[in-house]
Parts: sequence; C-alpha cells; structure tokens
Amino acid sequence: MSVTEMFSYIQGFLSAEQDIREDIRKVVQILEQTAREILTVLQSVHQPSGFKDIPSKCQKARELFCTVRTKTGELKTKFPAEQYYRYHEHWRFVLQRLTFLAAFVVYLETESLVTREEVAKILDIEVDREKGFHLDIEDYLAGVLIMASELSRLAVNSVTSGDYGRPLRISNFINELDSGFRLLNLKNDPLRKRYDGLKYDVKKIEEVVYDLSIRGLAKEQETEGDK
Amino acid sequence: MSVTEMFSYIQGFLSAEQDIREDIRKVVQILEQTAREILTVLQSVHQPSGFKDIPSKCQKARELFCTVRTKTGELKTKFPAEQYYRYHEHWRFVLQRLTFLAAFVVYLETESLVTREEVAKILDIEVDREKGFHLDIEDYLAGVLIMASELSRLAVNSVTSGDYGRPLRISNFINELDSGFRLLNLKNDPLRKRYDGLKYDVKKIEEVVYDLSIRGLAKEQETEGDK
Amino acid sequence: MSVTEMFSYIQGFLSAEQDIREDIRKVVQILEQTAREILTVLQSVHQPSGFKDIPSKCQKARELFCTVRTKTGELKTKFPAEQYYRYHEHWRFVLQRLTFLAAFVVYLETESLVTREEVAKILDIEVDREKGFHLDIEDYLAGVLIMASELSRLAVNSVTSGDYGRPLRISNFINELDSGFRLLNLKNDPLRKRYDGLKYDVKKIEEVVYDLSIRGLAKEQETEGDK
Amino acid sequence: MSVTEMFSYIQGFLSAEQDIREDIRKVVQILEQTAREILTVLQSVHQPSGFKDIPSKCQKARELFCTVRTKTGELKTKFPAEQYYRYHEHWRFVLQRLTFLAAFVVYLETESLVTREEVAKILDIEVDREKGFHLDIEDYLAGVLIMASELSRLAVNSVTSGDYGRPLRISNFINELDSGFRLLNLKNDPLRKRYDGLKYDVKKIEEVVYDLSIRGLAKEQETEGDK
Amino acid sequence: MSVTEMFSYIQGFLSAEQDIREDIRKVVQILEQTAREILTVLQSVHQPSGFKDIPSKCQKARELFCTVRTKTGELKTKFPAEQYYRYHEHWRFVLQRLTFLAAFVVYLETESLVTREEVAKILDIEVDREKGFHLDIEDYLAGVLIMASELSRLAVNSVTSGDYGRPLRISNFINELDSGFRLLNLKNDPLRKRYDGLKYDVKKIEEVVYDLSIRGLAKEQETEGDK
Amino acid sequence: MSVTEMFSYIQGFLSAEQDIREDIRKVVQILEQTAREILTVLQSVHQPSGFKDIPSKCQKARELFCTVRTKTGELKTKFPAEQYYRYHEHWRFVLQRLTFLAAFVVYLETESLVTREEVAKILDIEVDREKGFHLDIEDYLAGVLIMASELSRLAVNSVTSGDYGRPLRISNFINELDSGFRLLNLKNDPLRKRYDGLKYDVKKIEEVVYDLSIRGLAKEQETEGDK
Amino acid sequence: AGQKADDCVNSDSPVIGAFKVFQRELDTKHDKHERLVKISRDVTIESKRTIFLLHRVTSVPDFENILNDADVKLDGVRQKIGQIAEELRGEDLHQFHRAFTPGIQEYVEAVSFHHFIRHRKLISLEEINARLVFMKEDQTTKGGGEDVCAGPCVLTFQVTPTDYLLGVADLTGELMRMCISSVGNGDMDTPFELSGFLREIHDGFSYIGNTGPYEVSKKLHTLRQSLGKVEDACYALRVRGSEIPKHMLADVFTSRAAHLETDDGIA
Amino acid sequence: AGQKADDCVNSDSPVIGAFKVFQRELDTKHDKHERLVKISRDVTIESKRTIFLLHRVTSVPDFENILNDADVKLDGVRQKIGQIAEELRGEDLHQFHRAFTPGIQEYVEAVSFHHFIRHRKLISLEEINARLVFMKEDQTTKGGGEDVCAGPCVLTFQVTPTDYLLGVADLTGELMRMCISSVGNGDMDTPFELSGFLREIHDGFSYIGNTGPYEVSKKLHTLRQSLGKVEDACYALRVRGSEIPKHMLADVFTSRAAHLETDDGIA
Ligand SMILES: [Mn+2]
Ligand SMILES: [Mn+2]
Repeated sequence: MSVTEMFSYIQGFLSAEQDIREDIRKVVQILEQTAREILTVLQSVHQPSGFKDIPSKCQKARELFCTVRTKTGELKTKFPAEQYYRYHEHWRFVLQRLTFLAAFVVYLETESLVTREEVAKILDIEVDREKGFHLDIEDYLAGVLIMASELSRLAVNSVTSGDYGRPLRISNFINELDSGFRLLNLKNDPLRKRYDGLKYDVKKIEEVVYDLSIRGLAKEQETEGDK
Repeated sequence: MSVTEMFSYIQGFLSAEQDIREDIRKVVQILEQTAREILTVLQSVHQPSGFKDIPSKCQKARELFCTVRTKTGELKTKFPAEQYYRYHEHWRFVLQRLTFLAAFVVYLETESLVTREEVAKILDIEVDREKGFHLDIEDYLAGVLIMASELSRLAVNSVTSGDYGRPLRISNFINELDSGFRLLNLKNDPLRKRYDGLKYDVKKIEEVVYDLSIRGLAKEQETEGDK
Repeated sequence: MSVTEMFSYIQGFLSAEQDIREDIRKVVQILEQTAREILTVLQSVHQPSGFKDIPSKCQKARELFCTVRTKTGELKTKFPAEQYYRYHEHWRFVLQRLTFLAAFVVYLETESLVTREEVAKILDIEVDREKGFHLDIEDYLAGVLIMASELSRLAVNSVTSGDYGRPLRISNFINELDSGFRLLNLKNDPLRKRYDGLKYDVKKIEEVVYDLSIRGLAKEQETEGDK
Repeated sequence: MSVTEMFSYIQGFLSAEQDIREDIRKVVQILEQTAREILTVLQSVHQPSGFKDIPSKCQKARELFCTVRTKTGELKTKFPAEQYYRYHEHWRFVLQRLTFLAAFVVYLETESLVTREEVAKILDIEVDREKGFHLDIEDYLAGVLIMASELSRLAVNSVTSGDYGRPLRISNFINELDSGFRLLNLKNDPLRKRYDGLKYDVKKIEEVVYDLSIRGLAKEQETEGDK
Repeated sequence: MSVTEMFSYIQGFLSAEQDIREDIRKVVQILEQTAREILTVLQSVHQPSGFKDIPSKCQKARELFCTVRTKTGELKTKFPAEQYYRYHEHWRFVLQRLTFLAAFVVYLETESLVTREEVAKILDIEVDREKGFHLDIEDYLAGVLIMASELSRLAVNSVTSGDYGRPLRISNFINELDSGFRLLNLKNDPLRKRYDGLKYDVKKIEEVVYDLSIRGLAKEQETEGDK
Repeated sequence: MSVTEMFSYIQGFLSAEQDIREDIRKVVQILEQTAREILTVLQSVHQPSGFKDIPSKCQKARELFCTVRTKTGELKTKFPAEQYYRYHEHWRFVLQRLTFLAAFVVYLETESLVTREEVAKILDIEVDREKGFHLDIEDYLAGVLIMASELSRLAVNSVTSGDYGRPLRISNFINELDSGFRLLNLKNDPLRKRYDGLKYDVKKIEEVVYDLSIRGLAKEQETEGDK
Repeated sequence: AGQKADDCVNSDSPVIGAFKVFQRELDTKHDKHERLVKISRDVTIESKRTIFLLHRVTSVPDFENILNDADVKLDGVRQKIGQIAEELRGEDLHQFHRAFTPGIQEYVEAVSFHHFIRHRKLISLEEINARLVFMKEDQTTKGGGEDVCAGPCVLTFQVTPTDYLLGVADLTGELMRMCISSVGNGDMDTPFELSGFLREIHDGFSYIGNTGPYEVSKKLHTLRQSLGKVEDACYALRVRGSEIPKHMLADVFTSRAAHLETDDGIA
Repeated sequence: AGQKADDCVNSDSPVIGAFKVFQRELDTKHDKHERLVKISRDVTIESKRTIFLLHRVTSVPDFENILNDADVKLDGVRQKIGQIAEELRGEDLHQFHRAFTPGIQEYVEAVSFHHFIRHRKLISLEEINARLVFMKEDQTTKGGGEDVCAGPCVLTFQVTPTDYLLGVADLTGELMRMCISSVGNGDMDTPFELSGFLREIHDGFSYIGNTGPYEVSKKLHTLRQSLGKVEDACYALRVRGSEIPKHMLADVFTSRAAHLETDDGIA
C-alpha cells in the first residue's frame, strides 16, 4: 500500500466520523430547543399568578416531553451503541438540562425526588449502560443539583406570592438532598463544583424560613395549611 | 427507596468507576516509563557517534517493546471493552508517543512509513475497534507527525555527523508524508495544529538540502552513495 | 559520575517521593470520608428537631473521632517526620475540616473556643512541630473560621427553632473572635481571604440580633434565660 | 564617552528603580499595620458598650494618625515627586483604607462628609498633584464608599444598642452621598462596582428606618433626642 | 406586542441566519477541499523534478479552478447579496487561500504579480462590492503575502534543483512587493501580522542570493540566462 | 462646598484624563506614519543600487525628522509634564522605532553609535527626565538593538552588492555593542529578549566575515578600501 | 511628506502602481472606520449619561422633567446615529458593523430604559428603528441637482436584531439598579413592577437560549443574577410589609403609623 | 502603637489571650519567612550577575580572570546561603522552602555554569552540597558555653534534587546563549562541545520526563528549543567548514586563508 493509498483509506474513516457527529449535533439541537420550551412553561411558576395552576403547567411540560422522547429515540440510531462515550460530550449538557426539567416537574407534582429510573422513563432511555443509550449517573446528579438551585429561587418567589408554607417544605427537601450528596465521594470536578453550590441554596432557603419564622408567618401557615 | 438509600446505591457506581480509573492510571504510568526508556535509546542516533550502530539501537528498542506489549495486554483487562472512549483520555497521550517510537524505529530500519497495522502489531493491540482495544486513527496520525518533527532534527544532525545523503532521503520521505496529509479533511483541532507544524519541518529539511546542494555536498554524496 | 548516572540517581529520589505521596493520599481519603460522616451528624443541629439533643449528637461525633485518631496515627508513619511541610498540602485541607468539626463540637458543648491543644488532643496529634505530626497554626485558624461561618447559619436557624437567646450569645462569641483575628498580622493569602469572609458572618449575626432586638424578642429571652 | 562607559552609566539607572520600589514597599507595609490598629479602635463603636465613648475612640484614632503622618512623610522622600503615577499601585490600596478611616472618624465626630482637603491634612499629603505627594481623586472616592458600607452596619447596630435616632441621621447622610455619586459619570470599572454597592447600603439603611417607623420608634427618639 | 411576542419575532431572525450560515459552511468546505487539491498540484514545483514541467502543472491547476468557479457561483446564491460582510468570516480564509493559489499560478507562468482583477476573474467573482460577491482587498493582499512566503521556499528549492537564476529574480520581485506594502497604512491586525512575516521572507531570499553571489554562482547564471 | 458641588468638581477631573489620552493617540499616529516614511527611505540601502548614494538617503531621512520634531513638540503639550509615566505606553513603541531610525542614519553617516543625547537632539526631546519630555533609557536601548538587527541584514546585502569591506566594519561595531550590553545586568523581560536576539545578529555577521575570509575577499577589500 | 518617500520607490513598476491604488482604497476604508468608531464612542458616552440621568427618577419627586431632559439627550444621540447612517450610505452596513455596534447597543439600552420608565413596556425593534429615520432637506453635497432623490431625501438606520438583544440584555442591569434604588427610596410599587418585567425578559432570553449569538449567551448569567437580586428585593418588601397590620394593632403608636401609611410612602 | 489598640480589646477574654499567643507565633514565622525571601532575592541577583559575568568568557582572551572573579562572587553567594542555613537551624526546611527556592535555583544555575566552563562537566548535587558546609567558630550567640556543639559548629545546607533539576534546566538556556556567542566570536570548538553536553542533559531530562515535579516538565519545551538552536549552530559550522578545503585550493588567495587556518580561529 503506497502512502497515498494509505491516506485515502484513512480519509474514509475520518469522513464517517464527521458525518456521525454532524447527525448527532442536529438531533441534539432540536432536543435543546424542546428543553428550552419546557423551561419556558415551567418558569412561569415563579410569577405571582403562576402558583395557582401548577398542575396544568406540569401537564403541558409532560406533553412536550413526548417530543423529547421522539428525539432521544432518533439520537440512539445515529451512532454505534458501544461508542456512547466517544460522543458523550455532544449530549451531556442537554441530558442534564432535561433531567433538571423532569426532576422539577416531578417535584412540583409530588414534592419528591425523581429517581434515575423515572427520568430515564420520561426521556425514554435506559438506566443501565448495557441495555442501550442510557442516562449517565453523573449527568443525573448534575440535573438534580440544577433543580436544587431552581427550588431556592422558588422558595423566595413563593413568599412574594404569599405562599408561606412552601419554603418550609422546600427547606426540608433540600436538607434531605444535601444529606444524600454528603454520602457521595465526589471527585469529578464539574459535579463537585455544582455540589458546592448546593450549600448556598441550603443557606438561602434557611434564611427565607428564618424571615417567615421571626415574623410569625411560618407558624400561622402551618396551623392554617396542615397539608 | 429513600433518598439515603438512593444515594448509597449511587455511591456504589461512583466508587467502581474511580477504581477503574485508578487501575488504568497505574498501567499507563508504566507504559510512559517504558516509552521514555525507548526514547532514550533512540535519541542517541542524534549524536555524532550514534549514526554508526543504528541497527543495534533499533534492536534494543524492539526489545523494550516487549514490555510495552505486556502492559497493553494488562491495560485491556482493566475496563469493560465497550467503554474504550470513556477512558480514552487516559491512554491517548502514551499511545501517540508509542506510535511515534514505533514509527521512528521502522523508519530507521527501512526508511519507510509504518502502517497502522504494523504499529498495532508492535503494541499488540487491534486496528479495528470491533476486535478490541485498538489504536485510534487520530492517535496513529498524531504519532506519525511527532516522528516527522524528529526527522527534521535528524536531518540537521546527520549533516553535523558528516552524513550528507540522509537529509535528501528524509526530504523525499517528508514530502510524501505531506502530500498524504493533504488528502485528509482534518477538522479535529489538536491534530490539525500538529499538522500545521509539519510545514515547518518540510521547510527546515529543504533548507538543509539547499545548504548541502549549494556547496556541492549533496551531489558528491549521491555519486558516492547511490544507495 | 556521568551525566546519565547523575540523572538516574536523581530519578531515584523522585520515585521514592511519588510513592510516599501515593500512600499519604490513600489515608487522607479515608480521613475525608470520616470527616463527612461527622459533618452529617452535626448538620442536624440546624433542624428544628435537632436543637433538643445536641449533647447526644456531640457524643456521636466524638465517637467518630476515634476513627480519625486511628487514621492520623497511620498518616504519621507514611513519611519522614521532619518533612511535614514537604507534604503539607496533602492533609492541609482535611485537617482544617477536622479542626472545624472539633471546634464545632466543643462550641456546642461549652459555647467556648476550642484551643489548639484541645484540637490536637481530639485528633491525637501534636501542637509543637518538634514533637511530631502537628496541627499547623494556620490550619487551626482556618478551621476556626469555617466554624464561624457555621455559627452564623446556626444563629439563623436557632431563631427558626424558637431559641432567641442563642443568637446574642453567638454574636458576642463571634465579635470576640473577630477582635482576636484583628490582632493577627495575616499575610498568608488563603487564610486572609477566609478571614475577610468573617466580616460577612459578623454582619449576618448582627442583623439577626437586630431583628430580635427591634421586635423585643431578645430582651424577653434575656430575662427568661439568664443561663 | 566610550560604549563601555555609556553602558555602565545606564546600568546605574536600572538598579536605582528597583531600589526605589523596595523602599516604597517597606513604608507601605507599616502604613497598613497602623491602618489595622486604627480600625480596631473604631470597630468597637459597633458594640453596645461602644456607643458611649465615641469621642474618646475618635481621639485615640486621631493619635494613631500621627504615626500615619510620619510614614507618609517618609514615603514622599522615597521617589522623585514627579513619578507619582509610576509607583501608584504600591500605595493605592492603603491610601483608600486610610481615607476610609479618616472619613469614619470625621463622621463619628461631626456627622458630616470629610472633604478631600481634610483627608489630605489628616494624612499630611497634598490635594493638588502639582504640590507634591497627593491623594488621587479616585482613591478618595473609593475610601468614602468603604465608609458608606461601614455606616450601614452602624445603623443596624445602633438599633440593637437602643439608639433609634442615629439610623435616620445616617439615612439622610447616605442619601446625600448617593445623590452626589449620581452626578458622576463613572466609567472606571473598580470604582463603578464599589458605587453599585452603595445602593445596597442605602437599601439596608432604609429597611432599618422602615422597621423603626412602623413601630413608631423613629419619631419617639426624634422628640427625645434632638441632639 | 407583548414581550413574549417580541422575543418570538426575534427568534425568527436568528433561526433564518443560522440556516444561511449552515448553507454557506457546506459550500465553503468543498472550496477548501478543491483548494487543497490545487495546492497538491502546485507543491510539486518544489521538487527537483518539478521544475521541468511547470507549465503543465499550471495547466492542471487552472483546470481545477473550474470547480472553484462552480462553487463560488453557488456560494453567491446562499445569502442576500448586500450582507456580504455579515458572513465574511466564513469564506475569508478560503478566499485568501484561493488568491494565493491563483497568484502562485500566475507568478509561475509570467513571473509577475497577479492583479486583483485577474484573481477575481479566475474565481469568477467581482472586484467591486457594488457589483456582487467580490474579493475584499485585504483578502487579496493576504493571499499575495502567503505567496511571498511560498516564493522564499521556491528560491531555496530552485537552488537545490540547480536553477541559480530564479532566486535573484524572486528577490527583485519580493523587494518590489515589500516596497508596495510599505506604502500601505495597515491597521488591521491579522494583515499587519502577515506583513510582518514578509520581512523574514525578504531576509531569507537575500541570504540565498548572498550564498550564490559569494560563490560566484549568481553572475554565472546572469550571463547565461539573460531571460 | 456642598456635596453636589464637590462631586461636580470631581467629575471634571475624570473627563480630563480621557481627553488627554485621545489627544496623545492622535499625535502618536502621525509619528508612526512619518517613521514608516523614513524607513522606506533608508530601506533602499539594502539594494544593489542603493549603496551608491547613502549620503543623499541620510539627507532625505534627516529632512523627514523635521516633521518628527514638530510632532514630538506637539506631543509634549498634550499632557502635564510630570505625568510622563502615566501615559508612557502610548508613545513607547514609536519612540523605540524613531531611535532605531536615528541610530541607523547616524551609523550610515559616521559608522558610530548614536548617543542618547544625539537621539534626543534629533527628536528634539530631553535626556534628563527632570528637564521635560525625555527618552527613557530602556526605549533608547531597544532602538539600538533594532538597528543591530538591521545591520546584520546590511552585512549580507553589502556582499551581494560587491562591497566586501563593510561586513568587517559592521562586525567590529556590533561586537563592541555586544560587549557594551554584556555590562548590563538586564532584568527587564522585553529588553532581555531583544538582547538575546543580538547574539544571532553577531553570529550572522561573523558567518559573512568567515565566508569572505576563506575566500580571501575580506583582506582584498581592506587594502583597497582603507576608507 | 509622502512625496519624499515616494522618490525612493520605482514608480514605473506596475506593482508600485497597483499598491498606490490599494493605498487609496484601504485609507478610504480605514478613515471611514475611524470616523464611525468616533461617532460610536460619542453615542456610547451620551447614552451612558442619559442612563445616569434616568436613574435620578428614583430620587426626585417630579420625574417628568428628567424624562424630558433625557429625551433631549436622546435626540442628540439620534442625530449622531444619523451621521452613522450618512457614512453608511451606499455601503454594506455589515462591513463597518464592528465599528459602531458598541454605540448602538448602548443607545438601545438607553432608549429602552427611557421607554420603560415612561410606558412600563419593552420598546420593540420596530419602534426603535422608526425613530431612526432621517430627513436630509437639501442634497447639495453630492451632485448639482436632485439627482439622488427627488425632494427631501430619507435616510434610515436599521438596528440589527442582535444589537437590539444585546442592548436589552444590558437594560436588565440598569433595571436591577433602579429596583435597588427604589427600595432605598421607600418606593414599594416599582420593585414589583420591575420584577415582573425583568422576569418576562429573562424568560424571553431563556427561550432564545444559545441559538442567539455568542455574546447574548455570555450575558445570560448576569441577567439571571440581576433577576435574582430583584426577586430578593421584592421578597424582602413582602416580608417586611407583612408586619404592618399586626404590629400596628399591637403598638402603642398606632395613630402615627397609620398616618405614615396614608402617606403612601415611608420616611 | 500596638498598646493603644489593645486598650479597646477586652484583655480578660481567654479568646483574646489565645490570639495574643497566636500573634507571636505567626509574627515569628512571617518574619523568618520575610528574612528568607530577602536573602533569597540577594542570592538571585548575585547569581544572575555571576552568570552575566561568565558570559564574558566568550569575548575575552584570558578567561581565567573571569572565572576567578566569578568564584569570588559565588563565595559571596554561598555566604548568603550560609545565612539561610542559619535561619533554618532547627526548623523544617520544607516549611520555608518556597521562600528561598528561587534563589537556590539561580545559584545552582550559576555554579553549574561556572563548573561547566572550568571543567566541561555537569556539577553533581553532591559537589554543590559539599560547598555548602559552613563553620561557625564561636557559638556565643546562644547560651553561654559550648552547649550546642563542642568546638566549631558545622552547619550544612542541602539543595533538594528538584531545585538542582530546575537550576540545571535553566543552565541549558545559558549554555545555548554561550553557544551562539561562541559562533559569533569565531570559536569553532565550543559549540560542538556544548551541543554534546546539552544533548546529554536533554536526554537526561527526557528520561525523567513527567515523573518529576510539574515545574520541571514545564521547562522541557524551552530546553528542547535551546538544544535545537545549538544543533542548528553546529550544523551551520559543519556546513561552512565543508567549504574550506575546496575553496582554498580553488582560490587565488590560498596562502592568506591558510595563514588564517593555522591561527586556529577566524577574523
Ligand atoms: Mn449599562
Ligand atoms: Mn538564566
């Protein structure tokens, strides 16, 4: 084989890979678009009027997750299954965003932590790597941490909207989450950094609860609500 | 499953991965050490005295490649085969170095370009991803480019050692290599950058040939040598 | 001695050092794990229910410090005693965390500042460098500053839990600490930065005391409590 | 002059500058030490007990400014007067701190804004660049902004100490300051950032005044105090 | 129009632009591929054997320029004509390369500087912005500078090939070019940088002429050649 | 003075500085333009034909220095004299270029090193900082080093033009310069780097002298020329 | 001066001849660029000053005056933009875009700030562009007669959607500052209004996300921080406000507090 | 001055008491650190000056004088290092290592440069340390009698392998400069000697590779560049040298050239 033949042969390999990346990029772009639409729907819960119809917002978001599922379905077909980690960087970011959105919907609906299994089901992907296109565990955790930060914002805005009970419930939830993370031996740098941010969310929410408490607003609600 | 249970379960995954990375790092470290030893052996060809016994140096280098093969053998066992690209970054650098060293040995022996198959054989790894731990094509190309730069140094030093024929042969070889690379549609950033460096090697070697030529030293050799 | 021999000789030094670092890293990892467990125990004092059984929490934490002592014992044997500062960076961070935890336990028990001697005893290490593996003064101070920040959080949360006396006592304690620190001629950058953070803790606690004071809640308590 | 002489002569210049920088650094270090001592004296006004003897504290601070003046006197002699801006970075920070301290003393004494002339006099330096070592206008403004932040803290603590009149007076003062700064078209980045901080100081003080107002505490004092 | 409508409206603009960019990118990629092929054809003039049939190489290159013209034709249709500079960055680089190649062909054919009009004709684009897709003057100049660097290489290699007259002719040509560039008031950073590189080309060629001159090889040719 | 007046007054200062920088930039731009014109005049000495009328070229260059003097005269009036170093970066580069050009003219005229006093006179500025707008010593040295590099080029081209005596004289001159620089304990980074370049100029000129020597061309000239 | 330098250059050479042409073309372009940069700087400075001026509305009683003053200032800025349009006549706007984009963005920031204060709405791209139409009464500068356009000549300037977005993104920083100042001045309504408005802009930007140009994405973080500060401020107002009724009743100084309340403002 | 400040602090407080102790400990440490930084700076400056001085060997005929002068300078530097050793007596060397490592590295660079010029060999770590043994005749500073050590007290300073490596890595830069200067001065032998020596050091460093500390790896690139420059210089000398015999014969001025050759140097 001459040098020229060798290089022509090599060119074939390189082109194939570039095509795959191009394909992946296109699907991911649509996923990002849909994720942004879901976000727009959910962000309205921060508005004073938004607190009333949380269920209908969750409903809308869940509908948009259908589009997501179609697209994750396409994504799987774009590259050889065993090369997940070769192209991981392409969808890593959007999967974290989608996990955050799924977790947020689930929290708004049931005030509980979405499991990895549930997220996988919402996105119609796998939990186990062996079974196919899956949700990497670190991406799941990153998504959960993004939600924690959104919840600290929700605690603030629910007070503004006159809902004095929610912050306390968020505070308990976030504290539990924090304990959970403390069990992990995180080394991975970006995840670790995100986790360090959780401390600020915890503190912020505690201060909201404090503000309510010192003015006797927390108790008042408790007796009223008793959810 | 409580939040705590969930996180304990997750911790298991994270620990397993960290252990794998630790194992890989250890083997790679030894590979790097051996690569450095091979380099030390081969670098002596740049010394005035070194030109005499190139064959014996290549011989020594080939012996050291045995250690390499033992270690690449171990490396393969350290992680699930289908997760090659998950851990790629760990061995990418050393595989490029080893490719360079194998290519350099082959060049010194036969003045021809090592093929990917040959490198794979020398390192006892695969060419096709499907067959197991393989030599990624971009890593092969990067290794070849490192050699090109070493050859431009060799052209200079062979003149210093009084060998006026070698530079011309290196010049032809490098030109062929350059044509080969021009066939490729490189997008990958680090590889592209390395390839841009090849231009300087080409120019440098041309200037050596020029210096010999203007002083009538190139021709002189040609008639003598006629290899 | 030839240049080559000289470099081989030096390579020996370097390898030995790398082995030591590897050993240290392993022990430190376990210390970090234990520190995280102690933290989990102590974190619960921030919760409304947590205020009741502070003594039992301190008890649990003190038990976990036994594991710490075993590991600091191991750590000492991993490197030549007189090279403490050569490897200081490895354990610096975890010693600061452990100092914080020890200081927090002691504060919760007695509302007083732990001395360096006490911390050293809890960790079973020395105070004086000459006597062996010791607690560097700057690490002790850093640990104390971490606790200050935890106390500002405690001030907030004790109000939520209805304990209106504690913030004032914390405020006095922190002010005393602040005066202490101002006596120091800090040059060292990271400690200086941490100390700059103390200002925010002081301010936060002053605002809590203010909130109680303007609502007449502080005085009320004072007469009641008189601890 | 021979080439050699010329170059020896030049060498002199180069060494001289380095010596100057070293000398400046030494004096500035002592200035920083003294600034910290003055701060410690003034900090105590934030404590309940501290409100009583503000005059004596200001007195003590003014005595410490004697040391400052001795040192600024030395500083001037360390470099050619017309090269102020060549070495500006060395003393910029400490001059801002000293301006803050001087402004704070003057405020505590007379509840008015120190002028640049007064600061210059307290530090025994000039206002006009032409006349010698002077107080750069941006450094003066930075110092004033540091004081504003200290005053917002004082407003909070004076309530805790039962002085309900001071916050209102501080509020008026800070509002005037804010109006002043609004007249400036700040472009300079660090100063603009500091000025943005002033808005938060204004806001904090306003909240204190509000808290006093709704409880009728502000008025009460007014009639009583009329200082 | 509500804020939401406004953002949807703007989103329309953004999407349209992205589509255009995608289209442009594809055509440019093929242009780059063709440019690389032309380069490969012309590169062979640097080789000893290559000097003989320069005309046939130029011929081949000119044939490949047909493909270029087809693609520049397509490129023009991909975006609104008056927005040339909005998307300029996409084709800037490849137009400079193509200018270089056209200039090199023309130099090899006639040893004269290609005019902007000629390049435009070879690429089937315009010279005047008003008339349509045109060759920006700075891109033309950049292409000329790339050729200058190629000519310095050619000077070196023509000596190797035994052509002692060409370097002198190149030297005169490059000097004229250098004088031309010195007339320009370059402000634009990248072009300025390229022009700074011209100094090295001038110097290199001067050294080649010097080498020939001191060995009496330059004159010898002159009398022979007299082109 | 009211707070408002004070701040209006301050605003004046801030605007003034920006205006000064704008003014300086404009004058410097013209200086750069003129420097380029002088360079064009002097560059022609490198061409075979250029050697004949060096005096007339120097004459032309000296005439252009009149424009320079007019502009340095303007420059001085644009900012307060004692703030030279505040704005130094603006004219640093062009003063180095002008020093180079002045040094080159003086060398061509008298084959001696221009003194700082002479450069100052040619540019109509001062040597002593105390007396006004001056030539900073490091800028003078940088300019001299730029000239050294131009002389190494001149040595090469004078051989091409058949002037075999000049390289030897340049060699002596540059060696003296090198000795001079060796006396300096350079710490300053950019100047040190430039000085390292001088070694290559010395080397290049030595090679030219060597080439002439082994061909006996140097001596030949000496007896002939004896200028 | 150029004359002398030219003497040393062989002017017969076609290369030199060509470069003299290039010189003219490049200089023309650079000069235009330079002029545009300068106008843009003026636009930036005056827009920034307008913003500074507008911030005073939170501290003075009669803000109508300030709005009018600001409008006069903005008219001046628009005249400058008219000069830009003049320079761009017959040119490809995008070729010189880099020269004037900072100024235009700052103008968008200023004009949208002004618009918000007056109308409590986001100004649209169309509304901005509608005010950037310039009439040139006599066209005597070029050509003798009415060759270019019959009657008064109309010149327009089109702000690009990207510049609009970037200006609006910066506007959020000013809105945040205004919010904090309002709280500082005891204004209870503006912060809530600002918070809703800022939230809408924020949601708009997150809808666009990273499909917009890179510079827009870069500003998202700051925008989010600004929104957070405004939300915190509203939260604080709400929490504080919650105390009034209870303490009113509980307090001995009920009447005075009531008096304060009717004043619709504090202190 | 400290007195006055103390007045405002409650000195009964155990916290304050403790911090006064901390203050003493920290100040002692900081002062020592500061003193070491200053000595280290002096060591750096004097070492750099020695290197500058040593570079003159390529341009003067009698380089023995320069070597002796340099040795005197280095003795001065060693005295300074003696002061460092004095400060470190009883301390953990590594605690203050950062304070004096720049000086020590520069000293290694200077002393190994000196050693190379005189012996054409790489100085070893042992040889360096052997000259860093300091005798203190009388130990009257501390204690009355001979309590610390009987007779003259020996104080040693140990350069760490890493500092040695870093100094040697910098040495290669100086060797490169020396090589270029040698060529510039017509010295035909030194460049070849330097090239061989530099290659050995280069091979040594590539043997150590990235197992050494990070700072060493960082210097590898510069080292490689220096080696390249030296190899290029040797190459140029060889290529040039190749012409002598032929042109000698071919030339009319054979005798003069021959005369030059016996001079064992050019120009
Ligand atoms: Mn703004
Ligand atoms: Mn050095």
